[in-house]
Amino acid sequence: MALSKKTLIHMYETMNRIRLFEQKLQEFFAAGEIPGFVHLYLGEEAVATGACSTLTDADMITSTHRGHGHLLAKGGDLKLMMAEIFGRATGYCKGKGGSMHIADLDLGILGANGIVGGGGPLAVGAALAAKYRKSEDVAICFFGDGASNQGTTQESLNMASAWKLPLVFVNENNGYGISCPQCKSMAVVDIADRAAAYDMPGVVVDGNDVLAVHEAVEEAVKRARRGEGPSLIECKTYRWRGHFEGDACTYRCTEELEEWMAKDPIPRFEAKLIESKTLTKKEAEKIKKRIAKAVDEAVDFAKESPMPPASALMDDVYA
Amino acid sequence: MALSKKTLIHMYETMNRIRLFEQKLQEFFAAGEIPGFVHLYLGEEAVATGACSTLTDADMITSTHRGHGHLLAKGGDLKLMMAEIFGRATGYCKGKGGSMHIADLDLGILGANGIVGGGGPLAVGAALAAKYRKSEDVAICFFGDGASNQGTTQESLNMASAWKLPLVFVNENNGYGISCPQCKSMAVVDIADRAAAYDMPGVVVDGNDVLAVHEAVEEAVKRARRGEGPSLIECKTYRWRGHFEGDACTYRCTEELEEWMAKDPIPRFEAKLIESKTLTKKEAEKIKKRIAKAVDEAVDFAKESPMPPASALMDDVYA
Amino acid sequence: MSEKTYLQALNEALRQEMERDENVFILGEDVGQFGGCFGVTQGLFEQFGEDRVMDTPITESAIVGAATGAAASGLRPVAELMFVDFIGVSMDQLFNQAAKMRFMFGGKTTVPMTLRMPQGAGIGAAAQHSQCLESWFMNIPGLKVAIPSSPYDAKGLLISAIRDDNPVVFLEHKLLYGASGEVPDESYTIEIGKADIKREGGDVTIVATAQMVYAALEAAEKLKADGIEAEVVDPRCLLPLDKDTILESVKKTHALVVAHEAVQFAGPGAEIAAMVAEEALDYLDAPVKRVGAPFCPVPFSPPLEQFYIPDADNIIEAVKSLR
Amino acid sequence: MSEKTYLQALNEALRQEMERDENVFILGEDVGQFGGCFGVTQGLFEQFGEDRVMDTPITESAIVGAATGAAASGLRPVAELMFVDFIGVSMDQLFNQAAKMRFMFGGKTTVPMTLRMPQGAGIGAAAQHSQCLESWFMNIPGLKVAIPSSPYDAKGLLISAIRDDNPVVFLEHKLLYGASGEVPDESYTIEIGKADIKREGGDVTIVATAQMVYAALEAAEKLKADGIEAEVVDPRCLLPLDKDTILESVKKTHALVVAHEAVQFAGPGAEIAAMVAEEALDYLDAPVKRVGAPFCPVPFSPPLEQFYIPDADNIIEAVKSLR
Ligand SMILES: Cc1ncc(C[n+]2csc(CCOP(=O)(O)OP(=O)(O)O)c2C)c(N)n1
Ligand SMILES: Cc1ncc(C[n+]2csc(CCOP(=O)(O)OP(=O)(O)O)c2C)c(N)n1
Ligand SMILES: [Mg+2]
Ligand SMILES: [Mg+2]
Repeated sequence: MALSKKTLIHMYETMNRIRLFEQKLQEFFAAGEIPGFVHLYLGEEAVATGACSTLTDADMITSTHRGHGHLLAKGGDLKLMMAEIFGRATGYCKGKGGSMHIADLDLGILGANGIVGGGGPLAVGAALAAKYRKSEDVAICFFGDGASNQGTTQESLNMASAWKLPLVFVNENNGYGISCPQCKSMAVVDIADRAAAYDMPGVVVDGNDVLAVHEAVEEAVKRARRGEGPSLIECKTYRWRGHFEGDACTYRCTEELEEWMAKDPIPRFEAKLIESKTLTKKEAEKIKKRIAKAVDEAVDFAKESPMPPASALMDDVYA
Repeated sequence: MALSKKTLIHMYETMNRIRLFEQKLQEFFAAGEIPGFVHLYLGEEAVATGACSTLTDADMITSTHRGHGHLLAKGGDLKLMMAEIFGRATGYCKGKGGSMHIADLDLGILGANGIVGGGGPLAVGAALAAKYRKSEDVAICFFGDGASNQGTTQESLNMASAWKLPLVFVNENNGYGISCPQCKSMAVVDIADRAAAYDMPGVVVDGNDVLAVHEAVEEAVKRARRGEGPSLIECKTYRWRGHFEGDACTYRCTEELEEWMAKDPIPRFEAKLIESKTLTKKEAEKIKKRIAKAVDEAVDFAKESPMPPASALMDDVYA
Repeated sequence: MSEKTYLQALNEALRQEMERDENVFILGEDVGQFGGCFGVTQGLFEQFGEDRVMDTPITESAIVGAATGAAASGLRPVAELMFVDFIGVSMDQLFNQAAKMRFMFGGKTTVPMTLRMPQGAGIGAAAQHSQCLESWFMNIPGLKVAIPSSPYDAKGLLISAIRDDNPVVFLEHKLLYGASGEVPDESYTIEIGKADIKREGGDVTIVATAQMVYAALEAAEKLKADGIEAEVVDPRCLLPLDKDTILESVKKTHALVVAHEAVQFAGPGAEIAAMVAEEALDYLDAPVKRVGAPFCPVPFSPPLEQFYIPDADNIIEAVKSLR
Repeated sequence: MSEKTYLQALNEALRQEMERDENVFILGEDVGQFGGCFGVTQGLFEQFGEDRVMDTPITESAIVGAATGAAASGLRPVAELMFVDFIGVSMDQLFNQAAKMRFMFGGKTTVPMTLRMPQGAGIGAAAQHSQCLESWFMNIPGLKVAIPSSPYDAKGLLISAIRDDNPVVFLEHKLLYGASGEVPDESYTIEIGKADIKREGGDVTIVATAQMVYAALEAAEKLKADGIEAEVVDPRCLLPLDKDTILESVKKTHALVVAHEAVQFAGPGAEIAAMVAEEALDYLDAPVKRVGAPFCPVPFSPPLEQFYIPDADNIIEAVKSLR
C-alpha cells in the first residue's frame, strides 16, 4: 500500500459514511418518512470511494440515480444531503431536487441524475471545460451496466476519445438494470471491452476492493491529467438492496446476494488496514461511532428543518 | 467466382444502373431541375450492389440520406425513383418524400432516411419482425462512418446482438461525414472494431470491390438466417462528389479523390468479368446502352408527370 | 362488468388483445417478469412468454424505433417507456420516423404501434420523473394521442389504440393506476378522438384531462352548492381533438375553463382555449380561463409538489373568476 | 451602421462575442473550416482556431450535453444543430438537463449556453429538414426562446443570448439568411422577451414570427388598399413572451390574427391566442384567427411545399374573415 495513512483512513471513513448514511435512509424510508424514490448504494461503497479518492475539489464528477455514494465520496455534506432527501428547505437543493438531483458545484459535483445515461454528455462538457482552460483538472463519469447501453453514454465515450478529453468513465457493473440481468441487456461480459470501440484503455477491477478501484482509477486520472485522453474502468460489484427501496427483488436469488454480501467491501478493507497496522480494531470502532453520530445529527438537522415554503416555488427557474 | 453468371451480370447491371441514374441526377441538379438536397452515391456503387445481391425481396433494408444506390440495388424502379426525385405525383411517394424518403415496402425497402442514424432502430424492428414470425428473412442496415458514432446506431448494434436478431450492419466508410474526416470524429481506424463491443463479428472489406462486399455480407446474411445473430461489415469506400450537390468540397484534396477514382468499382468489376469470360466488352457496352436508355425513359417519365395537386396535401397523414 | 382499477383495466386490454391477435406484442424496460415499473404488464410474461413480452436494454431510441420498424413490417407492438420523461432520448424515432413515415412514403405503409407512457406528478419523483408532455405530442402530425381518465376509458381506448393503424401515444397518469370503476370483462373499443361528458351542467364548461377530470368533478360538486352547474368534458384524446363536443358544450354554457396538470404556458389547454376563441368567441360571456401547472420544473418536496399540482380549488377559483 | 444580411449579422454577433469573452466558444457539426451548413460560422475557425470553433461528431446528445456541462462549468458555449429537426435525438439533454439544472440544484448553477438551430420549410428539404418546433421549446420551463426576423434583431438577440445566464434556444429561419437590413457594426443587445412593433396600425393586430413577419408586412400593405391598417407585432422571443405589447396592441385594434409557419394545431399561436382570450377577451370585436401550417408533415414537391407554407394571402384572408 503506497498510500499515506491519512488517505487510507479517509477512505475507510468515507466507506463507512456512505454505509451508515444509507442504512439510515433505509430505516427512514421504511418508516415512511422519506418521499419519492430512494436508490441505495449499499454494497457498492468501494467504487465511489476508490474512484473519488483520486480527485481534488476542482475535479468534476457526474453521478446517477444511485448517487449518494458518489456525492459523499466527493465530499458532500451529510446534513445538506440528508435534509435534501427529506425534502427540506435547508437541503442542498432547497428541497427541490431530492435524492436524484443533489449537486454541489463547489465540490465539483455536477449532479446526481434521474436519466439513465444523462450524465455522460455533461461529463464530456466538464472535461471539455477543464481542457479548454488548459487546467489539469479531470472529470469522472459514473454510470451503471444498464446505462452503458444507452446511446448518450456511447456518444460520450466517442466524443471524449475523439477529443482526448481528461475524462474517466467509471462503470459500476452491479449486474442488473432494475430487474434486467446484464446478460439480457448486452452480449458482452466485460463492459470494459467496449473501450476498444473508442480506442481507449479499458480495465476490469474488483469493485468491492477499494484499493483496486483506487489504483485503476488513479492510473486513468493521471493519464487524463497528462492530456492522454479518457479511460474506461469497469468495477464489478453488486447492490444489496432492491433497485429502489420497495422493490421486492424477486428477480435475484438469495444465494447470489449472500455470495456478494460475503464480499462486503468494508470488512475486507478494514481487515487489510488492521493487518497492515494502519488502524486498530478500537480505532475502527471509534471512527464508526463518530460517523454514526454525525449521521444522527444529520437526521436531526433534516427533521428539524422546515419544508420549503410555497413562496419558494418559482425561485431558481431562471438565473 | 462461385457466383452464377446470371448473378454476376445482374450485379454488373446494378452498378451501372446506379452510376447512370446518378450521373443523370447530377446533370439535372446542375440544371436546376431537381429541388432540395441530392446526396450522390457515385463511387460507392459496389457497396449497395454487393450487399443487396445477397437478399431476397422479403428481406428488408434501411437506407440513409445517400440512398439511391441502396434502393436501386434492392430492386427500386427507375421511373418511380426518378419521378419522386423530380417531385412528381407519379413518384414512389407521390412527390411527398423526395430523394431522402423513398421507400418500397414490397421490395423490403423501409425507406431512405434524412436522420443520420435514424435507420438503425428501424432495422432492428424489421429484423425483430422477421424473427418474431420465425421466418428466415434478414435485414440490412446501411449506415455511414459519421452515423456510426450516433447513439441510435450504437443502441441498435447492442439491441440486435442482445436479441440475436437476423440483422447485418453494413457500414459505408467513405472517410467523411460532410466535411469531417473520420479521424476527427472518432479515435478508431476501423469501424468494424466496434463489433466487439457487442460481441458480434466485425469485418473490414474493400468497399470498391463488389465481390469482396458480396462475400462478406453473404457470410453475415447466412449467419443471420441460421439464427446466430448480427454482424458488422465495414466497407471502405469514397464518395466522388461533394456531400450534397453544390458542396464545393474544399475540405478534401484532389490527390485523395484521384486516388479513389482510380479504384472505380465498375471498370474493376468489368475487367474481372471480361477476364473470366463472363462478359464481353461488347456485351458490356450493350448493357450500358440499355441502361442509359432506361434512365432516359425514367427522366422522360418524370418530366412528363404532373406535380402533385394541392388537393393531395392532406392525404396519407393518417391511415 | 365488474369493479376494476385503471391498472387492471389496462392489463386486461393488453391481455385480451394479445389473445386475439398474435401480432400484438409488448416491449419495454422491465415489462417481463418484473411486470412493469408500475405493474401494468403483470402476469403477461407468464401467460405469453418472453417472445411476446420482451424486456429491453435501457435504450429508448431502440425501443421506439424497434416498435416502429416492426409495425411497418406488419406487427402490432405495444411499447412502454417507463416514464414519459424519457421520451427526450427517443423523440426522433417517434416524431421523425413513426409519425411521418406513412406521409413521407406516400401512403406506402402503416405504423400500427402503441407507445404507452406514464405521466404526471404526485409521488415525489421530482423534475425528471413527473412531467406531463402531451402538448409536444399534439403538435406532431401523424400521431394520435389518448389520455384516459377512467378505468373504463383506459381499457377501451387501449384496445382501440392497439387496433389503430397509426402510431398512438397512450398517456397514463400514474396517480390514476389505483382509481377504480366499472369495467366490462369483455373486450370493447372506444373511438379515438371522441370526448366524453363526465358530468352535465349548463353554467360553465370545464374541459379537463386525466386526473384533473376528478378534480373538475370535485369542483363541480362544490360549485353546485353555490348554484353553479358545471359541465365536465373529458376529451379522452387530444389528437384528434373532439372539437365538436367541446364547442357544443361551450355554446350551451357560454363559459370555458380548461384544466390540465401540464405546465399552463404553451400547454395542451392553449390549443383548446385558442380553438374556442376562434370558433365560438361570440358564445363566450366571459374570458376563457386555463388552470395548469406553474411555469417551473416539478419540485421534489411534497408540500411544494402539492402546491405545484393544480387541484379542485384552483378550478373553483377559475370558475368563480368568470363571474 | 451598414446593410447586412441576417447571416452576416449572426456571424458578426458570434465574432464580436468571441473577441470580447474568451469563454465563448462554438461547437457543432461542420462549423469549423466548412463554416456551417448554411455558412453562419464562416471565417470564425480561421480567426479563433479549432479550440474555440469545434467540429463535433454527428452525436447531437453529446453536443447539447457537452455544451450544458461546459456551461455549468463556467464557459459560454454556442452550440449549433444543423437543423432544428435533429433535436429529437438530443431533446433530453436540453429539456431534462440544461433547462432544469438550475432549479433542480436549488439555484446552485447557471447554464449560460446558446443553442442555435435553423428552422423552416421552403428549400425542398422535405419532412425531416423543414420543421418549426418552437411550441415544444415554449413548453419547457428554464429555457428562453428567441426567434428573430430581421438582421438587426438577429445580431442583438444573439449577443444577448450568449450573455444570458440561462440556456437560450435560438431559432433561425433558413429562408431569412439572405434577408438584408441595416445592422450597426458595433456590438449591441436586444432584451430577450421584448417584442417589436414592425408596423403600426389601428384596425387589426397581426402577431407574426420569423419569416411570417415579412408575409404580415406584405399583407398589411395590401390591406391598406382596402382601408385596413394592420399593426404587425413581432414577439422576437416566444419565451418569455412579451404579453404586454401584444395585449396593448389588441386593446387598441380590437382584433387579432396570429401567424406562424409552425403547424397550427398546438403550435406557438395557440398560446398567444389563448392568452389574449384570457386577458383581453372583452376587447375583441371578432374571433381570434390563427394562420399556421396545415396538420401534416412538410411535403417535398415544391408546389405542395409552397401550398403548405402560410403566406400573405392566408393572412389577408384571415384578416378579412374578421369583418
Ligand atoms: C432514460 C431512462 N430510462 C430508464 C430509466 C429508469 N431507470 C432508472 S434506473 C434504471 C436502471 C439502471 O441500471 P444501471 O445503469 O445498471 O444502474 P443501477 O441501477 O444498477 O445502479 C432504469 C431503467 C431512467 N431513469 N432513465
Ligand atoms: C441526426 C442528424 N444529424 C445531422 C445530420 C446532417 N447530416 C446529413 S448527412 C451528414 C453526414 C453523414 O455522414 P456519414 O454517416 O458518414 O454518411 P455519408 O454522408 O458520408 O454517406 C450529416 C451530418 C442529419 N441529417 N441528421
Ligand atoms: Mg446496474
Ligand atoms: Mg461518410
